[in-house]
Amino acid sequence: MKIAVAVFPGSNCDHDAYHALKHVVGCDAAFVWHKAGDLGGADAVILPGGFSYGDYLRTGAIARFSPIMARVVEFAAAGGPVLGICNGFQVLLEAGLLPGGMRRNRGLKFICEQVHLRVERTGTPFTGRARAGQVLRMPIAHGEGNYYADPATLERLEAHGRVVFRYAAPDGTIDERWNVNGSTAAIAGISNAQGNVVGLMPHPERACEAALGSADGRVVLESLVEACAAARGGAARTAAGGGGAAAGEGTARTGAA
Amino acid sequence: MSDASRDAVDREQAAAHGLTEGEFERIVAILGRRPNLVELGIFSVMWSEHCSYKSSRVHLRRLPTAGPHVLQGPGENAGAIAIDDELAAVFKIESHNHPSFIEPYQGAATGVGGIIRDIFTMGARPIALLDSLRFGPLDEPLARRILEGVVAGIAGYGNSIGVPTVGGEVGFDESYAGNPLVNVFCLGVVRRDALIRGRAEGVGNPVYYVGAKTGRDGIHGATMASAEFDDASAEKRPNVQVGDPFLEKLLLEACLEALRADAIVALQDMGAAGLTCSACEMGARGGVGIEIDITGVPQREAGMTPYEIMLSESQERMLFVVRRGGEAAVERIFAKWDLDAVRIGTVTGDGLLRVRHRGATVAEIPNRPLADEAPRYDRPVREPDDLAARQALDPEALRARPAPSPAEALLALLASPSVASTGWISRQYDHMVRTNTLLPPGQGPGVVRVKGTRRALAFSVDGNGRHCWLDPYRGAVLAVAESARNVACAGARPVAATNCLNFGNPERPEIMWEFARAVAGLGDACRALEVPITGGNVSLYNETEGRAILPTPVVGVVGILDDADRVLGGVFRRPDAVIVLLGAPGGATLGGSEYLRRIHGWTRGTPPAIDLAAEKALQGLVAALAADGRLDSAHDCAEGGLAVTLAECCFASGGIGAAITLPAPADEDPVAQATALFGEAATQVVVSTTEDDADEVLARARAAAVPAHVLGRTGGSRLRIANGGGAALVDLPLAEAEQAWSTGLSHHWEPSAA
Amino acid sequence: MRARVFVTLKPSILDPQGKTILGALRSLGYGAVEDVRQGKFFEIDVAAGSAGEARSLAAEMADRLLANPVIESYRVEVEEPGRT
Amino acid sequence: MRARVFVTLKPSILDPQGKTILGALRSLGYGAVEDVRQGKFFEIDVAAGSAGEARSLAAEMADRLLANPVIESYRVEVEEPGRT
Ligand SMILES: Nc1ncnc2c1ncn2[C@@H]1O[C@H](COP(=O)(O)OP(=O)(O)O)[C@@H](O)[C@H]1O
Ligand SMILES: [Mg+2]
Repeated sequence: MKIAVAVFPGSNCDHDAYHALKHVVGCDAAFVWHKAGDLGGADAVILPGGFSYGDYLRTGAIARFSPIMARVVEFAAAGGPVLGICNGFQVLLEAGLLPGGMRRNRGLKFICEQVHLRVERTGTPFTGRARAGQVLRMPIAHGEGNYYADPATLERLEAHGRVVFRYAAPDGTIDERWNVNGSTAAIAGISNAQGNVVGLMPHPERACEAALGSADGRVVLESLVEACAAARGGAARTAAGGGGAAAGEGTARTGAA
Repeated sequence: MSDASRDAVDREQAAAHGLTEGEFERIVAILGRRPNLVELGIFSVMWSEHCSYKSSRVHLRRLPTAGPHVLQGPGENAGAIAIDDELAAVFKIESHNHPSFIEPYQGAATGVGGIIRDIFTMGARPIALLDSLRFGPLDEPLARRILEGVVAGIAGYGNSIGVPTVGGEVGFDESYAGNPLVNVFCLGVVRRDALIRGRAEGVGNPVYYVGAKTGRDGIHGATMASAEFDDASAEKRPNVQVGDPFLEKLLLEACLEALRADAIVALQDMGAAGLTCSACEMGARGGVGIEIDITGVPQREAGMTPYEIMLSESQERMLFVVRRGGEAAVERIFAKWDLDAVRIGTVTGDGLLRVRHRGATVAEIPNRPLADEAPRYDRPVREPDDLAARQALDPEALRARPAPSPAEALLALLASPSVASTGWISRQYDHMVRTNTLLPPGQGPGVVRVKGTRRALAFSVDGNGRHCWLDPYRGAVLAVAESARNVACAGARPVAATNCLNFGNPERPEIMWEFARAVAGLGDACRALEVPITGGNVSLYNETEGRAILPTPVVGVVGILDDADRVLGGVFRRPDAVIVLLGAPGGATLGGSEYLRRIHGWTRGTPPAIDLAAEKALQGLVAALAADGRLDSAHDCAEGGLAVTLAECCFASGGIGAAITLPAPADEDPVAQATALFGEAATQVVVSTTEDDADEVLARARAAAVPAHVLGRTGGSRLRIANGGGAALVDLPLAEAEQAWSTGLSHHWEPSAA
Repeated sequence: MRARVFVTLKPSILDPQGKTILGALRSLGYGAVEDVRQGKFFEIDVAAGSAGEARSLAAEMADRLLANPVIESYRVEVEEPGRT
Repeated sequence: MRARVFVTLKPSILDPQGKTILGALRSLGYGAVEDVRQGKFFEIDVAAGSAGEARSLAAEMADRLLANPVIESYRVEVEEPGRT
């Protein structure tokens, strides 16, 4: 089983994701260059954190036109698991694979610190091993993680259980004081309708070893490994998975080059 | 006769470039003719204080630079030490003080970009940054604006390029109001056999220009007015450079990839003095010539003259000497990263820096003399007349002043921006990217693990301008000791150091005296503590309106932990632990202390005396105890003395309080009490250890001849400090103390938080 | 020819930058300020045969890249040569 | 009344954002684009008795806060009520 880590110009958590997958979780990982023509037969794709194209213009706005993104869109449409972390989440929003957009953090400052997340949805390939309501400690490190969804989109997300993580107090309480960056409904991570594409601002890959302050992020990566193994087990299911409509927010944007 | 001999300049133009009569004559002697304007520009930047160290070299020579760990001492882009048989750590500190005053965000950002380039030009991957900052008092809006911009600039560049800022320090004094200090330390890791130096070799090897395009950035203002230029270039230009961290990230990856492909003989970044400096220094180090044709230099602006191209300080550019046959590899790798890589020249055997432009030779200068025969000045020194007055501290005068109670004084000190939590700053820095950071900022020195080994590196930057103003020799010694002690407190063995010397105008004998004394102290301390200097930076002329900053040498010591799992923080870890003071309990003084400054507004007295042999023994003991897993925490005693140290050990511990009894005998005298609580001493560390290990810790201290004194226990939710007689001098709820500390800095921006 | 694309957050979306600047202006004593919104603009020099062509090119670039329709709206202006 | 303050980097100052956007537009096939510079603008609703007053208030705010005079220059426009 192999998990691809995309590398865009300006990605800088690519090595961290690779390290966590390969040396902590113990699965096979491979970098995929943004100009590559395919995903190298990977079972899952991670779009890592960083500052793709310097985050000039808007976060993730330029990276989503990278050739590899056309492959990621196809892969997602076929039901393949795609995880966007931080800048990777922003790329997924810009690409229209996930709904909503990002604003500057409330307070306008970059924030790097440990936060607590409540797991709101367990059914995805990234939360299969988590308990509903479980509180995970993970760092954030971003200047533009203030998630925005308009009321109709928010309703859709909530109604279909597509909010995957919310910023919470250490005991799991949700209230504005713990909404670290001002996100709509304290949203830290969401999924697409099918659940195979997930984006989140916090960094599970930085929280895989106790020596770094938390090992709670392992649950995300280990869930992924388990999901990939299960998919391999029932290989026949893979093609059916996404029903070919994974980009279907109606917002998938024109012309991924 | 070459075309370069045409259009010779005169003495007046030389003077306008800041060259003295003597320097001009020396140039004429080196060339055997008068220089032309381009050559004059080249000499003026190479012989500037910034590039040639003409005022400081005679003193810097006295620094110890060799030691068992040192792989590369001063003279290259950065120093290097051995981590183990395979890996090296490359590190250096640099200042960007003046640009950060003019434009705080961009000044600080480009400073970060510059020091990161110094590290990867040695072939190393940068893995950590520290910043050492000084500003004016924060009640001034200008100081707040500068601090905010500087911090945002460091964050903007460091976060984006993906190098974590894992620690640093910040201090405040009126003298920095018009001249902030922005010193940034960077450390990288490289395989020892892949260390590369900026030494051009191999006649016929091609020379490449890589990275950003050249614009008219940073070309010296004084020379801009020269009639030689067209109107467009003579227009008054802001002397500000804008950094592009995205481009530098690409440059970093492309350089490391090209180095792995073994296509590069030498490389150097274009920092101060740009293309001129990099070409000349690489040629001089290798004893060869370099011929470049600058017609092909990628340019951002139209109509740039050779003078401007040679002197531009545009950021994010490098010069490579490529191994013949490696051209295709370099070009392919740079194309992959969407970067310019243009062949602009060749290594020659004639020892000349020859610059051609549109078919003409516009400069022709022997490399060696240009780089190495810069003038050196042994500038006059004079002890300041008021030194005795600075050092006078009359206890009677102090006793006569109204003073707050010990608890009030402690709260005031904890809320002092120089002592208070720097969380408001470090939260803006990505301190975790690369997943190596073992200590969060604020809990001790920076500590990063070295992936693929069991080891970790610890490093700290420290300096105290107040101490140095009162006694520059002792102040510098204390800075080295403190930095090494911080590293030891994380459980590391200090092995080497770098330094950044921030001073005023060296042409003033009093300033030069401060400089000379500080460098002497630095040298002696580094020798005694066995942390040789592998490089550094000198920043002079830090003055506004004739008033110099406090002399501020900043020292960065690097240490090695053999077992990364044994890293130690400065915060208590459990209740009922035994708190022990290691190091001589006497020796604390209010001279130069934060207490005097904060409570009485005084910078007076003599800073604490220090015995370097005792310091070395203490550091060795702490590192050894940590390595054996005998300690829970270790915290160095510095600004604010024992009381502040104890409070800091409790903060961020999740609410573990402490109760201690001061080692000093009971004394009703308020000055004696203040000295016992807030007096500062060198060579002291507060450790905590379990009941089970306490005896072993005390026995090991005895064996190492390090005084050890059991102060008390952790636990409860209060901070209680009693005098020798058992009476409480301070008894505060920990939460109240922590509130004062955690908002002392941030409330200047977030009043609601106060 | 020079086209300018002005991009703003949609009016219904809270603009954290504008709000912070509003606060800063008020605390500088500008009590008369009622609201501030921050936007960005792009000056695009483009080889185009006509102002109309420049405009439609700029609009296309805005649709595809310069603005994010989920949260932003934009407006295009063309500066006709000789008319400035 | 609404004032707009347009802030741009001074001409000779490097604009990394504009440069990167230029590259992105080119690789999207917009070969006709020659240069891009990015700026920002502020829409300020201000209670002012006249357009002139609004303009001078906006200019003052630009000087003091909205623009960084070291590297940026700015331009003020006032939209007169009833004229838009
Ligand atoms: N205070 C110092 N102590 C030791 N070495 C120094 C000091 N200051 C400068 N150096 C050394 O002088 C050389 C030139 O430094 P510098 O001019 O700062 O380099 P750069 O070109 O990166 O600006 C470097 O090798 C540096 O380590
Ligand atoms: Mg250098």
